[in-house]
Amino acid sequence: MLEIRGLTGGWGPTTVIEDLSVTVQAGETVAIIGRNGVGKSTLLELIVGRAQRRSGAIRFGATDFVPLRTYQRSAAGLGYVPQEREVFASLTVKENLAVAQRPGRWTQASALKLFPGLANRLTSLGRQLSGGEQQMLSIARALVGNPKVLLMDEPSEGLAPVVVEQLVAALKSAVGDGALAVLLVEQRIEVALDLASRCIIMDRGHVVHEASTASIKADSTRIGELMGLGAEARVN
Amino acid sequence: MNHSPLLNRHRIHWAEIAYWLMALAVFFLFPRNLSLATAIVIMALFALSLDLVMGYAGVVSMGHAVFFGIGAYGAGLISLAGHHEPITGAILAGLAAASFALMVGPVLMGLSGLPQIMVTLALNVILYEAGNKAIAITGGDDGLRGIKLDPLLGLFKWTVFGQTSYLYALGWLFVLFLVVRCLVSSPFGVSLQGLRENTERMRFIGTPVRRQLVVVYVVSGFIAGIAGAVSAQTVKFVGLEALSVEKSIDALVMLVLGGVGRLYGALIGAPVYMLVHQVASEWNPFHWMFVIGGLLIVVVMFARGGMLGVAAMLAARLRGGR
Amino acid sequence: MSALEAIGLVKRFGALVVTDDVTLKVPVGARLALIGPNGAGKTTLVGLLTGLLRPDTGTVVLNGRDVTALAPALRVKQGLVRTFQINNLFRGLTILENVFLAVSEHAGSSFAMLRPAGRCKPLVERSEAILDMLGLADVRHQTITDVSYGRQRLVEIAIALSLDPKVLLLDEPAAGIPGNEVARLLDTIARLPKDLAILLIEHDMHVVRQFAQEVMVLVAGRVLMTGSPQEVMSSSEVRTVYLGGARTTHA
Amino acid sequence: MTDVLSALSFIGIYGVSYGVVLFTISIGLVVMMGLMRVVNMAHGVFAVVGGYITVSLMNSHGVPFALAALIAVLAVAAGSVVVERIFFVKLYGAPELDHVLMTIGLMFIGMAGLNLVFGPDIVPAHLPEALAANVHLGERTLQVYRIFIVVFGAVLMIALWYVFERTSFGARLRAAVDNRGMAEAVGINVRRLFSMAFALGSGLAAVGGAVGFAVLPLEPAYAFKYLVLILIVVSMSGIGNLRASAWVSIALGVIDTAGRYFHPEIGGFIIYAVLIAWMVFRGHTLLHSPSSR
Repeated sequence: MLEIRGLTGGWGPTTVIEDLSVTVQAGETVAIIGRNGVGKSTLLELIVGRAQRRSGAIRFGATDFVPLRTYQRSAAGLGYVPQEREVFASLTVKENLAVAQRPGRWTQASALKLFPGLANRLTSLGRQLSGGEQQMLSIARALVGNPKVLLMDEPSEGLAPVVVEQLVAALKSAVGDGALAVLLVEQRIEVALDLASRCIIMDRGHVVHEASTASIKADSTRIGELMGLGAEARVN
Repeated sequence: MNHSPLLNRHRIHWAEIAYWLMALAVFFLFPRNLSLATAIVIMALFALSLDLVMGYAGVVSMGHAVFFGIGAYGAGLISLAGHHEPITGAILAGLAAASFALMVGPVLMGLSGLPQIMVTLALNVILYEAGNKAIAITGGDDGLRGIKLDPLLGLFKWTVFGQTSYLYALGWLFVLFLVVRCLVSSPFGVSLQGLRENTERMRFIGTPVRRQLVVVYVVSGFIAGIAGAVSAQTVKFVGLEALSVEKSIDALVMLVLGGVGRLYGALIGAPVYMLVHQVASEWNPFHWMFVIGGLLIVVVMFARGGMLGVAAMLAARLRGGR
Repeated sequence: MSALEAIGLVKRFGALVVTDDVTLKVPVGARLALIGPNGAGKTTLVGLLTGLLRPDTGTVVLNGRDVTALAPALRVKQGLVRTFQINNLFRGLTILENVFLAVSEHAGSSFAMLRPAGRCKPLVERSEAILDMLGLADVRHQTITDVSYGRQRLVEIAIALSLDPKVLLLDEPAAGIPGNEVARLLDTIARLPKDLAILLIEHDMHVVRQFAQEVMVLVAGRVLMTGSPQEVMSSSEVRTVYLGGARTTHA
Repeated sequence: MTDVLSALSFIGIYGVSYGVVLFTISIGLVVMMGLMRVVNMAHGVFAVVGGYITVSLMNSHGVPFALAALIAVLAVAAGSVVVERIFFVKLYGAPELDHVLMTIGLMFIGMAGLNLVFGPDIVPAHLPEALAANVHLGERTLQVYRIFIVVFGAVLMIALWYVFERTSFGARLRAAVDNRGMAEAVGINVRRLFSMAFALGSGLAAVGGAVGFAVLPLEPAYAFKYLVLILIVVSMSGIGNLRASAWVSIALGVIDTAGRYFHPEIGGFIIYAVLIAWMVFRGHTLLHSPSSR
């Protein structure tokens, strides 16, 4: 569904991602983990088209993404929940969803069912929401675009544990029927392992390890090493 | 490129000598056109003052005619008050313009970008309106007439064909050009370029940013004031156009046309602009606006460095063998 | 005597305690690294040390002088100099000119108007000496945009060195540099004068391991531990913090 | 007493109608600067061309005022898209000085072109009979036209409010002003939105020129003459702030009219003094202020 090969790029003159390759199959959830500053968010921004690609291929199904502009990538079926949420501050919750809406199974109503708290605040402006509410809105906004692949940058950040559980359940059901592939950046390893079937560990702009969730759970020592700590890591 | 241009500015290029020899040659080659030549020299001086703040310090002044106008009215009033010695008269008028720059500079230099563009423009409009209303001082639409001057240095009378005027103006241009050249080659000048490139970072290395900008703004105001004064002294008349926004824009266009931040941009842009103006205006003054408008658009779209920029690019290409 | 010392720094933003009783010592010639997960309060601590922020309580002592009340620019004059996370250079100027600007400002020559810059021998020579030290001499006449990003980071350090620091604060110097250039950068940092105290803020453990004699771990605004790189990396507490789970605060 | 009242209502009606025209012309630039960060010194050209087309359709072809204005507005909006595609695309993201220079160039060309086609003189304002009629207000007489403008302004503001706040075009526009990158990421074609906003903005300017030709008289130098006024409105309103620009325009209209009425000698300065004071104290917020409604 999403295929990245030999990707190099970053912000302006910087090189944050170097010669990186990743694929995400339809209906699959892949988690990218790694410590701060290894380029996880930049990788997502390169796929969205807001960071600058230097070389490498990004393919989306049969479509070559490289020549497409950001809005065209979105129209082709790419959803994005950025790290900073980036809700439209001077638009109401309803308008935030309306500008992103595209026909499909996710409607404003079904997306809001995931976040009942948000449904009560339809006429509030984006800037009036709390951090957690903004996060929910950002996720709902991505869903109503009815993407085929959803990129999420630390969606659990700032959400209460109960909401995280709900979100994880909802995402599982969306992915379960093969309708949505997810590429997830997550610092909370337990959330990542819960959602994803496959994990990719990044360091300094490279993929240093790639394995099924099960084998990662079994081999926590190696993960600690890969994340630059050089000893056993405790994973759940 | 095998050198750091900012640290080599003091080196004199052969083309510079050629330029000044040509300016002198005009005196002999076009004895009938010296009044136009004088006007060109004055505008070159004015555009040079703008280059100092805009090209080097990155300050966009849309109302530089304020200083030109103060200098012009200043010199006119000084003469009408009975002081007829031209050089001290011009210096006093220049100081008047510089004092005004010192007054408004601390505020204007605290702004940047669009607010700076608009406030300098608004200041120009206000001063023009004030000049228009203050008939007792400026003579309103009639302007200042009856400006008298002693012979230059007590030796040279002000001739009908403007020989003295031309050499007087050229002398000012040369002297002030040397001052500006010295200024921009100095550590102070390098520091100004740093401000143009990255004001924020200059703060981090400890530069008193605003003080530095005010200093250069005052110097620029002084030079623009001298240009205005010399204009008043050589034409023997000061009209409201000396204070007009059009005058500011004229200087801006000349500078952009010649090349911003290149010292000679002003000195080359002014003659080209004025000569084209002369030809086009005889045809129809409104058509002249087609020409300036077109030139501005061409420069922004295709030739950002102005004529000197294009010349430098061509030279680099020739040297590069392509 | 410590080159830089912070005693009991506390900083609150509203109800949130971002810096919670942090005490640190940077001795002369130290090579100290500061690490911590996102939201640990590294940026705030740097702000408190450099003077961008004022602590609610606590003191900052630079070379034996209390500088808690001094503005950033004055701390720079006293020898506390930082580099920036995101490149912030004079992009249209050559590398020599970039460094010259800082050298000239530091020498108090930025209002000198009469003498051509190129003839100010001491300033030019000092600029070139700094570029030599950082291995930038061969590219000194190239503009910033013409050299690699790794070398741009070195120019950043060169500018900091021009200000004659006693304490140098390097904020993620290796961020955004392609892998093959990191080694050269670390080499160069290793060769900086021995009497210069360096505080490195970094995410990358590989960089920390190569650079630091001592590592300080900041978590949720507090110092979790201080020790040799080996001690820190084998600590189970640190691992827990780095591999998620125990995120007591969020960014 | 009645003198004071009639003077006040005179200033009120004249000031507000002046403000309405100013608002109609400036609002387009407010939107363009908010969305595209384009400084357009030539904005007044759209207004004056709208006015010229309206007047010449009325005078020489006998087209009714409303229809003439409509044709003029559509023509200007269509033409402006061509101008945007050729010239303004080069400016997006370029330094402000480039914007200023290029658009001053465009303004000069516009002025020269109008002179070529319509001659250098001020166009006498011949209002349609219904608008030219007078009503009596105490001892003064007032043209119906002035009242028409005030009513028109109210209708226009409601219409604009509807477009910006209630339509999907408006929501997308505000989203793009808020965060251009994220707007693209949710699938909004911001570049096309730019062109549409440009056409809307210049069309509105043309409305101002067409409806306000008896408030701001048409002449080739129009764009230059009213440039500073337009820029004042834009800079004091903040980015993309519709409501603020309405209040600023009307306040300027009333202040200017009152100033000229009570102190004809210095009346013209008051506006500039206000601008300078504003810039000095608030100038740093310009172009950085978050959009609000």
